[in-house]
Amino acid sequence: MSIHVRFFASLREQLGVREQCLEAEGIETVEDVWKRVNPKLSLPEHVLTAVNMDYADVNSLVKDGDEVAFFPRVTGG
Amino acid sequence: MSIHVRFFASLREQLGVREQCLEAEGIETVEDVWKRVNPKLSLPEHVLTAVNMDYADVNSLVKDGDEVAFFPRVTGG
Amino acid sequence: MATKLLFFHGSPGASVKIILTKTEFDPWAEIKTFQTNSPHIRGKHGATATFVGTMRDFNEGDTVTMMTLEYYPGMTEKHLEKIVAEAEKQWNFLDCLVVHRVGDILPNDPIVLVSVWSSHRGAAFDACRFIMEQLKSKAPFWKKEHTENSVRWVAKNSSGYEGAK
Amino acid sequence: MATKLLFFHGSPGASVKIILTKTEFDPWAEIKTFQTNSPHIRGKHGATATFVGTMRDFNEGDTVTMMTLEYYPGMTEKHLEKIVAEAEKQWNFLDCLVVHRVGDILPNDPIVLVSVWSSHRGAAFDACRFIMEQLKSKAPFWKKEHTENSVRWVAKNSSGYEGAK
Repeated sequence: MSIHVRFFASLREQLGVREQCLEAEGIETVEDVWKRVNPKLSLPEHVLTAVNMDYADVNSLVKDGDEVAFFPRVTGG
Repeated sequence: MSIHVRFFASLREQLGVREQCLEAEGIETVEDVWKRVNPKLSLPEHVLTAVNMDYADVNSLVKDGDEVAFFPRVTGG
Repeated sequence: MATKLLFFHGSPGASVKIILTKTEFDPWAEIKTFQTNSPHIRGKHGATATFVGTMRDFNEGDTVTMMTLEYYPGMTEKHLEKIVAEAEKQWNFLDCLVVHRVGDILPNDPIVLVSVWSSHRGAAFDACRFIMEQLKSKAPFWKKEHTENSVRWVAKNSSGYEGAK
Repeated sequence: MATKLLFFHGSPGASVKIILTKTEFDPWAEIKTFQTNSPHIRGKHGATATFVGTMRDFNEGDTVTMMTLEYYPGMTEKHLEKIVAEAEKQWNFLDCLVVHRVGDILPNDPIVLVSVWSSHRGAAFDACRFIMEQLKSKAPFWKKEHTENSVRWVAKNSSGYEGAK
């Protein structure tokens, strides 16, 4: 198992990453996921997060097998 | 010249009158028009009135050549 | 479209079309035709808010088989124009289409259509609803219902600001 | 209709249909088809409130020539369902149709359609607007604009509760 990480829209382009698979070891929260992927970059303001396709926040718990997503404010409709 | 009076919907059916032409002499207000047409009947509650196709009230002034209408609450749409 | 136009109003500013019709109309086809004939809104209108009122086959516990819609020729048109002009003063909209049936109507027939085109959705929604509420409370139309056992005049319209469970 | 269905959701209670499509759709034809295929609302729905969002050819002073709509497959569908279910809890409605474009879009193309059928107009208007506002603020879609000189992501949606002059 592992943690599946996805990035969308402008964030995907800025980071140059669309998807990533992380080892779950040492990861407890959404913030830990971000730090593992972007060790030198703090989570930008207005970035939204989701765990298993439900909105979450930086302190939401993440477990092995989860899908974690980061994306900018939504602009549909 | 004269005053043209019109009745609509349930009021038209109750009174049995659709249109009427009155001599303007002695008529000053919408209420006077009603009294001339229905001497024995006071203006029923909720009846709306119009002078020249604009909403009016019982005290609105009426002059020779005007069209005065009486009708129940509107139920369109 | 087999629509008999009783009255047509075209405005010089925003395109406003107000139609009274004695025959059945298809609201979605009317909208499409109106939009196709409005090249000036191509790419300009971000928002279209629309309301369609349709005849139900029940009211107050009774089955309704037919309805007759009476109106006041002259005053009805005048007040529909006035209502749309008031909305135009309050909100920015590009175009507005109002269609209202009169005469004999059968269940499931559309009775009224109000459609508003605007750059932004707030204005479209607000103007559309305002026009509907004003039409319901001010425009001289009267409904007579034919139920299985009787013929009766509808007493009053309810407010449109109810509806939450 | 040449609509490629990416996702279809049919509800057992009220008929709810949610469609994501990569190709152009005609909102008025979609409504008509949906209504024709909903015989249970014949004579029962007094009110239909509809909103259509259309792509404009301008934004922030620039001419926009194209737009790309990105979404989050799985989460977008889940949240559209959730939004409609929330509306269903708050208002009595009979049917609801939501269509949203994804992928490449040209000016004047419809982007979103929300249509709500109810017995009464208050519920139809309120539910339609609620769904639109929730969709704008919660559903994971992102717009990228192609102007004559640049390609840029749209930063945020404005509130739909503005619009009076």
